[in-house]
Amino acid sequence: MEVKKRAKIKSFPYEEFKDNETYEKLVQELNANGANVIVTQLDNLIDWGRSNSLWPLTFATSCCGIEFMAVCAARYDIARFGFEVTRNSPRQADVILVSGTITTKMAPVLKRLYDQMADPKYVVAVGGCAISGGPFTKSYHVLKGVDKIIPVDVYVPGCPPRPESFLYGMMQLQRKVKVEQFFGTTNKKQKEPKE
Amino acid sequence: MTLDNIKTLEPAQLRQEMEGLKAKGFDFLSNLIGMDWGKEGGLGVVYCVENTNTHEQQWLKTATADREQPVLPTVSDLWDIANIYEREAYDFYGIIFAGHPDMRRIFLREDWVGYPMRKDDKPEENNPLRMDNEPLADDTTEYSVAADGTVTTKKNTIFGPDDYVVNIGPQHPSTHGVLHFRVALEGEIIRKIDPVLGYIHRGVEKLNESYTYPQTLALTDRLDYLAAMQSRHALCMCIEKAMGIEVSERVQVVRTILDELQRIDSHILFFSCLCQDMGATTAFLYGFRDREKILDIFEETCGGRLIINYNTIGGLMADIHPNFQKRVKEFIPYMRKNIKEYHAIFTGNVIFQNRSKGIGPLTKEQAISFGCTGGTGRATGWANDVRKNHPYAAYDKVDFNQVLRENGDSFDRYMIRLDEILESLNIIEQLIDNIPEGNYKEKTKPIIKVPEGTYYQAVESSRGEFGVFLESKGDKSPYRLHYRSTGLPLVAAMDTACRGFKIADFVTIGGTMDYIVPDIDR
Amino acid sequence: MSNNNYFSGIFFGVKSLLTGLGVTMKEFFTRKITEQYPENRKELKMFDRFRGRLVMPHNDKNEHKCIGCGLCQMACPNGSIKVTTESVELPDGKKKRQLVKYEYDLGCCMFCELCITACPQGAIEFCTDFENAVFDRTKLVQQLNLPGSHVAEKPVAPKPAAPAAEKPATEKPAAPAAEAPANTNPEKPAAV
Amino acid sequence: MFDFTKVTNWIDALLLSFLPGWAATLVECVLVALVIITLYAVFAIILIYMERKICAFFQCRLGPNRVGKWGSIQVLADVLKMLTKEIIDMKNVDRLLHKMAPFLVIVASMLTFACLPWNKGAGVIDFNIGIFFFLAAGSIGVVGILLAGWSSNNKYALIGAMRSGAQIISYEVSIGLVMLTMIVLTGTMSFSEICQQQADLGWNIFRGHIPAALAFIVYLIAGNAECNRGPFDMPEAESELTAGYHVEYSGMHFGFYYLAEYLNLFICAGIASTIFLGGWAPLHIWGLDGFNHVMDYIPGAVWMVGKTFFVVFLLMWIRWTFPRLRIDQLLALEWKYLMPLSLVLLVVMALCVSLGLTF
Repeated sequence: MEVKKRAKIKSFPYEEFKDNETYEKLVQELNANGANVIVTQLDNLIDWGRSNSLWPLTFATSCCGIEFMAVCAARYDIARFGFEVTRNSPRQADVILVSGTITTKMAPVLKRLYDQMADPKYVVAVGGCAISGGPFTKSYHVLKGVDKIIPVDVYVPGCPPRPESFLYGMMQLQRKVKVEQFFGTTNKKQKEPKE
Repeated sequence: MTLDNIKTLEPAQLRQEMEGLKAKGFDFLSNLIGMDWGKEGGLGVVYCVENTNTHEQQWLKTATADREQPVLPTVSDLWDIANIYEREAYDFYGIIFAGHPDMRRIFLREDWVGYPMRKDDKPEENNPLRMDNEPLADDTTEYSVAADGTVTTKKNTIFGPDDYVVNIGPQHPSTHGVLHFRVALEGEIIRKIDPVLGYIHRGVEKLNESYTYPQTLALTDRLDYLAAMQSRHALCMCIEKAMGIEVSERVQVVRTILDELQRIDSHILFFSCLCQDMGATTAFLYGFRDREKILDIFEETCGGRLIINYNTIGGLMADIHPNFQKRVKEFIPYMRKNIKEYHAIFTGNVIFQNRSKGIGPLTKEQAISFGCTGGTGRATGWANDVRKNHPYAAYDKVDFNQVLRENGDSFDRYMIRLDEILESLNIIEQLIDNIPEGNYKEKTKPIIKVPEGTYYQAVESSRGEFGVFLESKGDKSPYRLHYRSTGLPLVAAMDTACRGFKIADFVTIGGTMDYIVPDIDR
Repeated sequence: MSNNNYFSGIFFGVKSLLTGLGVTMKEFFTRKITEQYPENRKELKMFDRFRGRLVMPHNDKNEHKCIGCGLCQMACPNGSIKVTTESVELPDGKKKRQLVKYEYDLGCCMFCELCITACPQGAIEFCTDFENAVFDRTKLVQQLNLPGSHVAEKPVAPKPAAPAAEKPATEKPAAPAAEAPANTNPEKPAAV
Repeated sequence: MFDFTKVTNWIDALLLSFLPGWAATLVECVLVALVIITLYAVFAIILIYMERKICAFFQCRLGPNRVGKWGSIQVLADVLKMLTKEIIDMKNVDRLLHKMAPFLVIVASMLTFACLPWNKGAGVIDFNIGIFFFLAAGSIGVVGILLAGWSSNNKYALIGAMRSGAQIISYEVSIGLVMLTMIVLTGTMSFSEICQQQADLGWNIFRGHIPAALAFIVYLIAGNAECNRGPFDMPEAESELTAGYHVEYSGMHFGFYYLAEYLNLFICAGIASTIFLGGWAPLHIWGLDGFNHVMDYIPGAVWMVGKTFFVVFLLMWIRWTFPRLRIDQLLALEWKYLMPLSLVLLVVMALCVSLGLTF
């Protein structure tokens, strides 16, 4: 598998990324069937477009949302990646950054937002709360990880993760998008949440 | 402050006593705290009323032994804010307030089973994750007690069949988080607002009851994350006073400086978000640009940008960083210069002026009755600054003005915040060169146990009076730890402020009220 | 509205708009403050006190200082730390507790520093690494003690960075206590 | 000045040499349509890139710079993504209208785009009532927006659409009046003649001096409002209505709205430069023959595009500086300030022209 060739991220050597083991496994799963050259090239083109145009949904529940705003602001400027077009309508967004605690009251709302998004859609769990309930794991009203209700593509730990961590997480997501197949497999992802 | 003079009342006496206090000028209901004193003590409520002229506080409590159907008289007709507070007590403890017009749950889902803050309730067992859409009733129940003690109910309507109800939130860019307003519109004009809270209710108060004291500190930063310093300061102070720990002068001064930096941070964010809400995206980025300077100061000294985690029981986690003073001194002139830019690009702008002047006004009486402390209250002329009224830390050693304005409209609420940035810079300037020598942390025992008693400590957080109410039974965990939310009164006042204005004004009013949702829901 | 107000309103309105335009035009030509993260990775340095991730420093003999007392686990508010120990018999017949596995859940950690304050040995600290995003939730549960490592017989070197609560805190503006944990141990435990 | 009719005549003659008349016309139509659509797409991409860069620079940041050199192919990535994104089929919407609405918007925008005179002899839709046609075609767009809001079965979309209807129809009044003012000056409604006149006599903004300059400002404000762009972006008003009338659109249907927004901006600027700034006419200064001669060497299309982008920059500058108006203030601005002003301008211009006070 030409993992390295397909998932190059500008100014970031492949070897220095974390969790390459899971990544390579993922690539192998995705490319198990193989595809012909033309289709691969087209796939690459589409993946290139998608990975460089991940428009986030304006969605924030707590502290991490403020850091997300900081990422969008001048100092860290997520626009450099082309992700600054935050959409307020889930229909037009590509990625939902679940930044903040998801309570049990919010859970159906989040699920609905996710369902409203158009494919291809991605989920990034930002911060301890979204990953596992974080500081509020022991609470009676907090969902212990959003992966219980929606499939998560990338986990960005931190409480809240600093802006660079955000960007790093987004680059990880880019890597994931870059190895997907548009042709050959089903266009719609049939991902199911864990459990 | 140790509360050794709480007046205990029988439920039957409560109304009379409260009416008397209200007539005596105790017009600010600062706290209404639901309590569960177990089998013997019963379910009850602790009230704190404050006289806004003399700043005298009066604490009262009442309880009922009936756990099946606990009924207490309402005070929601005396203080507007009691409406929301009593709903909170109903939600958490199941205490029914007779005469309250709107006895619905406020934080939890309407189909929630049980009352989670009761000591004998098992919320997680009774409430598996429900993924169906939340039911939202259009009518509500009012309970009343007849002379013979029977409880009768009556239906009240919130939204009728003819109301054009638009849901603003829970996922909406201008609610600053997951806040849900059901807004009845007539064209573009707002007729009624019904806030639905609890989308970020994390049960912090319940969690606290199982945490040790140092652990409880970790959650305060996450309540109002733009007042992390101040909230944590309040809790630390409360525990220190309860245990009789004297912190050094140095700690007092450093805490004061950091509190003020946090206030500036919060107010800049307020400015930025207001600009964003009103469509001036560029000004939003200018605000964030300047805020980064403060975050750098925080991060260098405390190790965190937003969740700062610096105050601790008995002092500070670590001493200030050697660069701290230098950075702060660089920041003061920088910020003074940039405030002028804010005024040039946004304050003076004719579009902003037209959209904010006279929009969503609150009168002083309304602000007091709703308990809208902080900038929102001071914009109406209500001098409610805790730093002045009940000085703490190093605030009695510095010279600063309490910024007040008269109109109470959106523009005044906005200007108050920008002026407070300058005032905070003044405070910092006075202190930064005079940080006294001393320990940065007093030695504490490895296991912290607060002596039995009831304690309260308020601080002026970024957006109003933040209070910590602590009841201890002498254990290593608090028996009850309640936080006075700064944002809840502001949300409660939204309906009053918004009625008759346009849907675009809702954004302005919400923005200038400056609430932070995790602090409301706790 | 009188005519006077109408026209002066226009005048002041236009003036305020022009002021705003002036500000943005000035910023248009000001140097941009953006820090370009992946490009500046080499120069990018976090503040020393920044809490990125919990690590257990090991010396070059693959020794750490954890005695497996479990105080950190007790101090942790939300169970992010799990210390597994076993009892081994020493040659002199005494029983001694020994660390087997120190599991740390980065995805749950709230960076409150209570574990570090609780640790009597100064065996754990926060490193400033912030690039932690992964694809798999289980990758966030890390084992902090390196494979084959064991507890150092004697303290490696009297560490200046004993946790703040340990020593009577004294005033040292020039060299604050928490500044030192620095780079004594840059190694990063491999994710399990 | 290079006359583009030479090229078109040559193509015409070439086609006629081996095709019957009707077939030649058909081929020409297809060719022109292709050129227009390509230009449309290219300009949309340039404009979106430009907006993102300029907005970043106003906000002391860098903007896209990782996709291609200086982020230059960022928008291509967006387009690719948008093309391959799912278009959600929804229950409870008015299917036909919901699907039709984005096409109406894009068609209106393309029709008006075709009105722009690119060079001498290079106007696609050019006849004696060109301005009238432009106004008529432009107002199809508002139907698309209204239908989008109505058919989406969404309260936000409905409010957005209603706002948009009120806004666009109001500002159409000002635009019409301002154009009338300039027609009084030029005496013609044909875009090519307007440009030719300006090439011969000087730009309209100089010829018509004070009334023309004021009319230019009124046009910019009203045109900006017509495009639903900040500070007049009420129909989308992100902070109030999340995304306004297109809240329920995804994929390329949303893409159409997105493209049309930018192209409408370009068209608005293009018409401003045609009517006020001389279109493809080069800058001439009286008495400086050498300078004028040099200016004549620059092709007309460059002048046209250059002027248009200058106006686009002005509009972007405004957008990224000001907060959004409220709907009633927006209407007050039109009916209390702009409309009376444009009526006065019309009268003043008529007086100037009849008294010979224009240059």
